[in-house]
Amino acid sequence: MAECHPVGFRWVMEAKRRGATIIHVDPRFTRTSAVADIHVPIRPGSDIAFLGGLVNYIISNERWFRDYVVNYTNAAALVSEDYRDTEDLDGLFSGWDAEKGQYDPSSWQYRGVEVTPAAGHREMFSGEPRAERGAIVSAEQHDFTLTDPLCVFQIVKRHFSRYTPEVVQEACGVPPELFEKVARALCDNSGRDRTSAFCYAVGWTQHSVGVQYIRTAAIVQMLLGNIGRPGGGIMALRGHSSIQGSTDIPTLYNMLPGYLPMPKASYDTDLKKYLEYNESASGWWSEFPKYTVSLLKAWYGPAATSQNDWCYHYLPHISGDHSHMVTVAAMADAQVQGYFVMGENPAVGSMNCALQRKGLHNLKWLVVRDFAPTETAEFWRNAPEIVAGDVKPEQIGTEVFFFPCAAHTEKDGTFTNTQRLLQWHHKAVEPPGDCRSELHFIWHLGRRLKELYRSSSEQKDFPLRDLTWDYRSIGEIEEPDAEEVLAEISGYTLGDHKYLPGYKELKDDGSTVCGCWIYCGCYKDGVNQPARRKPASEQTWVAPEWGWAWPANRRLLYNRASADPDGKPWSERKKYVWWDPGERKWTGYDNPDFIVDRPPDYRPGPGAKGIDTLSGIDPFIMQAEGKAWMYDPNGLLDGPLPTHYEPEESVLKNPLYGQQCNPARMEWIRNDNPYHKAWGDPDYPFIATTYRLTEHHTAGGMSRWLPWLCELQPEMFIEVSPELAELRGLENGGWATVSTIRGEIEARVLVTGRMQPFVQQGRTLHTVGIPYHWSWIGRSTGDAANELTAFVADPNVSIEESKAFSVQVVAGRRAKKRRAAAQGPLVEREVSGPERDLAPVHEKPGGKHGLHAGKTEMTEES
Amino acid sequence: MAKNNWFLKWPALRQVASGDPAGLGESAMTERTRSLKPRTAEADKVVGSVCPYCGVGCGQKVYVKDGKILDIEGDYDSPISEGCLCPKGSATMQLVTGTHRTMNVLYRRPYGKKWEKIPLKQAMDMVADRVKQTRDETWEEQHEKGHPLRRTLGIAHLGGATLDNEENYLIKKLFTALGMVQVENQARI
Amino acid sequence: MTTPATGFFTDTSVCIGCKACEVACKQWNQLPADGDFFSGRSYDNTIHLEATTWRHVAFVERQARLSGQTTSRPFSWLLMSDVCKHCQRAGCLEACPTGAIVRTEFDTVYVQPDVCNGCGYCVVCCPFGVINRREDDGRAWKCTLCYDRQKDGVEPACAKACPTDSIAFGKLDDLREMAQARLQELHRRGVTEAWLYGMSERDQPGTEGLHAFFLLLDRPEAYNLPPDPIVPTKGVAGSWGVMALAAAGMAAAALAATHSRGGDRK
Amino acid sequence: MSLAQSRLHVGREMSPGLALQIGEGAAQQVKHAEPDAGGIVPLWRQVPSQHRTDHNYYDLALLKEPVWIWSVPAYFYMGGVAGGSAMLAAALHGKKRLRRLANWCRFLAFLGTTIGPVLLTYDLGKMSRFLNMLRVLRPSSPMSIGSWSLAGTGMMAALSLLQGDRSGAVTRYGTAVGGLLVAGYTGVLLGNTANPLWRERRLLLPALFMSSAAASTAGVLQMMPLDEREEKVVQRFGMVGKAGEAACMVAMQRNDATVPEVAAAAREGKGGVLWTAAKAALVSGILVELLPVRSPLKRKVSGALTTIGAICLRFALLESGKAAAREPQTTINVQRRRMKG
Repeated sequence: MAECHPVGFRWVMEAKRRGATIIHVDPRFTRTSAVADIHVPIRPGSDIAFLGGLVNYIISNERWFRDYVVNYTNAAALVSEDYRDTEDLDGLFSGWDAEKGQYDPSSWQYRGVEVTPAAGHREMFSGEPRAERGAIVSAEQHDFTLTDPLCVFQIVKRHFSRYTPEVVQEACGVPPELFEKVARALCDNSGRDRTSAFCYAVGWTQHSVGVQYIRTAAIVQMLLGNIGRPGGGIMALRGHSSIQGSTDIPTLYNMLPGYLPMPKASYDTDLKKYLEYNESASGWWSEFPKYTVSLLKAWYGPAATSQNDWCYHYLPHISGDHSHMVTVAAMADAQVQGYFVMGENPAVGSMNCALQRKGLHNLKWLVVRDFAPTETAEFWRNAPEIVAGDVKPEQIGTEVFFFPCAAHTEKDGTFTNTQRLLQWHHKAVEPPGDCRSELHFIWHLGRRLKELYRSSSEQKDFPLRDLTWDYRSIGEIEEPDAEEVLAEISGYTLGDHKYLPGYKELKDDGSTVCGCWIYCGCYKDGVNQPARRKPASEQTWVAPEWGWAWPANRRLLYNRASADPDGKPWSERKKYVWWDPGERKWTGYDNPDFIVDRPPDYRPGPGAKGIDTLSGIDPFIMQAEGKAWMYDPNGLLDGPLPTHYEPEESVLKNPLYGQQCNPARMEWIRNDNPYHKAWGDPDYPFIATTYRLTEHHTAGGMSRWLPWLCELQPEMFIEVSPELAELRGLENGGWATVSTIRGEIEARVLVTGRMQPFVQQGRTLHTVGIPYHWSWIGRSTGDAANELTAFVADPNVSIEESKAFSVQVVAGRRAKKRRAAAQGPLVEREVSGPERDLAPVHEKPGGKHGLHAGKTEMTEES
Repeated sequence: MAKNNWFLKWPALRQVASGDPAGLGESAMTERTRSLKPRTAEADKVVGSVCPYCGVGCGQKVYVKDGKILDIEGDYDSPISEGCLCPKGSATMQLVTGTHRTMNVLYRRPYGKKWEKIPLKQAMDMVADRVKQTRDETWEEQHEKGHPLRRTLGIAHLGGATLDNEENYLIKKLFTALGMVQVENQARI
Repeated sequence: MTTPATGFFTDTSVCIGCKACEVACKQWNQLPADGDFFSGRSYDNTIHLEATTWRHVAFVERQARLSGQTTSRPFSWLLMSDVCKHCQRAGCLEACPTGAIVRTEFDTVYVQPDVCNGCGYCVVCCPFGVINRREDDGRAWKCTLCYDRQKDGVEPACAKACPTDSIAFGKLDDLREMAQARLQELHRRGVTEAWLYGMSERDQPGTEGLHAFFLLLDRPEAYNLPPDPIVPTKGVAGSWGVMALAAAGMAAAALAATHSRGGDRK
Repeated sequence: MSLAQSRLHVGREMSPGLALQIGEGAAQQVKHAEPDAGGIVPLWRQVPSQHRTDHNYYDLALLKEPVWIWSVPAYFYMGGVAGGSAMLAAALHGKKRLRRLANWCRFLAFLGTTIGPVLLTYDLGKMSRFLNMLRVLRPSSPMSIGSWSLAGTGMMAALSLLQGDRSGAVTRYGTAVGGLLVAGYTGVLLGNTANPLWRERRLLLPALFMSSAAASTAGVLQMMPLDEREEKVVQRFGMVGKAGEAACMVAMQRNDATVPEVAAAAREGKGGVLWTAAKAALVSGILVELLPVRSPLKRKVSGALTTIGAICLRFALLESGKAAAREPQTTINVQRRRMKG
């Protein structure tokens, strides 16, 4: 955190000054470790075992927060009698469908009732529309003593019972004393009077079982009562200025703004079905239709009427996974003609650079927008395969447009930061030359396309024809007015054009317009709320008048949980939001994340619908039953509980199960994306992990050019322990070549005690640390770490696995003629070895472009 | 001090005049030193901004003079950063004013060996043409099973995490209207 | 000049080595990057304070634990942002023959770039190896303690940027109080190796105390700081004395040599 | 972009069209980046955390090396000659038979105080600002005192050259006192630094410079055509100087023995070679001088050796000073030992 979010770490150090214990769990000893109280080195790719160990410790030592767990989580819910755990099936949950290559989750359900998940794959179970799904709260079966062997609590307890300190040592390489010290510190600092927080970044997410990493932390925090309370939570430290915003207003294939799902071809064939599949009968998602209709009104304006289902049929439909790597694989197979890349550099930042470039080779046209031509824009010019002479520029038919972009100081707009806070940045100067904002580019592109299609009478062109696209044009360069766009995102009423104060005002009758329901109210009263800059010193520590946080300017989500079931703060010290019995409403330092006048003792009757199904002790209002899900009956493709699986390419056999890897992971079995052996590959015996440095930014487009940053970290390097250096004859400051079967790179070597070997299962395991900022363009250059990585991904969110894979490292520089596996494996060899999967999983059916995924059913309709 | 007597322009005489035998302090100062000011005092406008690097969202202040950037530094008022910036944030001025920035549209024709500069408007027209052509060529109205698709898989998009919400919104809005579904960004990269 | 003395207190126990201070300094002062050199010294690729680098972060990797820190094996990483010390008795200032280096109203030491003629004497007179002459520029440069900003009551750029407040700027008296309190707190928490470097004349008689002082966790030389620096002018009296004697000797020799026994008067 | 502009551009890389660059260091001109601090810092090949006994910071210099170029030791020599000559000229004042020698001395004093500032100016980073040397008078700075002395002595020397034996007492004694200052202040100047080699020798350096000034003066005069009387004067003056110089050098080496790091810095590298050369030239100069023959050749050889020795000595001091600054352990050990008391 000190490495990549130094200013965020300011508050960690402030906490430390006030006596907090800082625990840093990381394979490397980083700048965070340097000032932490405890540093726990952990083998890359084994965090679920570590966190699972914490779960086991908390439960077996009776350190969990009973009042919180019983009332605010689903611990008491009873689960289907058909449920079988990974403990019973050697690493698989019940319901594996060998033919489809995916889980059938019907055996994971709550007993007697099916609920819609607040996020994730809501379509998972949608064989038939079930409109009443989740409606009958009274049908839920509970055991509030938490003793029923099939209640969630007991299932969780059993599931993690084998995650003992000894197993943690065997899986993670963490000594039991150190583990117990962490566990004790965490438990001692949780409860009514105290809270602990988890912070993570892509070190947790970029795994083939990434989502479940976070889930495990969530279980720990639920058990300790650390969610929805000040000083608690699980903080995702996001790496880009608006990466949160680009998820909320998603430039993501599977979502529409505000986490509304993209219509799926085989299910969401019309608006009625779309709503049926996606709205929940209970909890906040019961408001789903209002958000959908307001969005369609925002986009298609007067053309959207109740008669034509608000132009729902204008929306394109997805028929599977269209995520980045899936698209690039299709691109490499010449299935994509055109590609827009804006402010991103996949030829450096994405997996398997050679395959990324192969994709670019096979495009008809490419548009790149950035400060200066990136490796993605110049792949045809001086990429490794061009320099090596394997490919000549005149063989590449891709037409490339490079557009210079405007900087954030040259345009108005909002970024959404990692805590969901929208902040407006004002234009300070005019963009120089032909530099323009993306807003300008996309608006003018849209205007041109509208013009091109103006006379078309084809159905397919109607969405474009009817698209609302009239924004005020400012100045000589005809910049669209960003504030007007923000106002549309925030929403207004159609009749009297009143800016909406919040999402509760949205209607499903076409009378409200809102581009993103969770952002509704950010232009409340016609005031640009994100532009508010009341000095922190002039307001409370919650600082509600600085910027604007979604939803409803709420700074802490699910904050009803900061009060006990009776609505009183858990303790004076951790007071945040509480029930005021006199006023009969929720109040506190923040905007209460609850129905403001719903008393703690409210219980829904049998006839309750929608939001009325939430009782006074249901703080997690987005969940169908208002409880935090310790166990996920629904929505995750790889199981209701987190389970330790090894990375695709590991150095160890899974110490817990016969199933080595996440059975549902996404794999691309392609000649240009070969994998190493599941474990113990003698040619690739070391663990590799990639990461960022403080001095650079992601793929380097915003840092590799800047002299002030380049001088601080001028060259690509790798980090190895003195032990590995000795083993491989590496010299500090010298050169090393790191290779996988997909590519090889050279780098300077830093030999450092900050890296250390792990002794596990009787073997000494070495890690190679690889920063990924560099490539061949810029003031500071070097080989790109992602030449090494492979296409392999978590099934739930299609995020790649770059934080743990296997490599070889040798002393010296690489051959002049640089090789990459875009055409096939770097080394021809027999690949046989241990299986990653148990027999039934092994039969996973293949799909398009080499994708083998445990979600074939959803991802590729055949 | 600094009596404006011309002969006191020589610091050695000032030393004598002000009885400062050591000559370490004010008598050795020049006019420039005496009238030194932070350059931000010369700014003709200061605008609030946000750091463009990571997701923490530190407040920045951009000082402008004569349409040029004078300084970019942290904003004390921000409850997030209280004036702090990390090294990347501190280098923002170099990022936005750097000579590395390209000011022209560059075009590489198919099988070409070099970049060519082309006018912005022409480039925009060309891109619009390409989009239309590809879209029309690769349009999928229906799945073979009869489900509606109404889309093109012929065009893809990547990028968004460094862009403004308003930009992402228009990207999603336009591209969805065009029937593009392969719209992605760094959020999963 | 009634302005209270100001300075820096750099608390290395909270430094995260992010180098924000280095960049903020270069940004504010618009100093050039002075070259891309992978040094092999942990994350320290700036190496030292220079005419072009007025803040420098040192990275000390040690095979020893820090008290109060739990690690799996004996190891710690000490990070420290170094800067011109603005000594109470400043070698550079006292040596500067042109009056380019002056003591400001904030009791800091400032090099006037419009005066300095690059004689290079300050370079050899700094007991910390801070100030240096930039050959292609010709003048000597060092940290100004953001004299320009201070003139308007603005905090220096490095202290402002520092995310963890490892660099504190303020009135010297306040800083000393703050440092004492911090030291006691750390000692209370068992970080017994913490100590204050150069805070007062008592700590560092050779310089009579630094206006940019430090809380360190190891011996000063581990951070490339001198253990007992002395301003050169302490002890110069002896040199002058010897010179006077030698001068007398030379005069005597000259007189003796020219004295002719035969008498040479006209 | 002009050269000057591009120098302001190096390492900042900000477009003048987009950024206003008026910060304090913006005027710092940079021709080229010095990635490895001008080549003196090698890539570090050891494991950073593997501790060496000396426990310093990656063997990096703790002090800055002197930035002075050849013209500074050359000036030290010229100043010495000027100072010695000025003193001798004053002593010779009014001695008729030695008038030629006195004029030689006056001329040398004038020459030294004229060339000296030129040499010093040549070393300045900003030559055009040489007059700033007289901006203030800083008693704390030997260089400031030296600059004023040099300027004053230069004027006196010029006057006395013009006036010859007619010059008044003020000029005469002024030249003498100024000459002594010019001859000796450089020793104080070196001693008054943070450089451990110079600082440890700070009580010997002024004596060394003073005596060497006498020797140097004599060395130059010896190389001129002299009559017997003049030769005697020069020889006596020179012998005292050379004896003093030799004594100081021996004392320095003995002093160094108590500070091994300083001794090492003095012994090794260019400085060590020059120091040895200086010793050899000095001793052989004395030996030649002591030869029981009298010939112009012997005198000239002795004078030349003395001159070479004096020049080598000054270069040796600069080079060894650089070596001492480069080695952090020198500074650290000297200070640690002092702290132990």
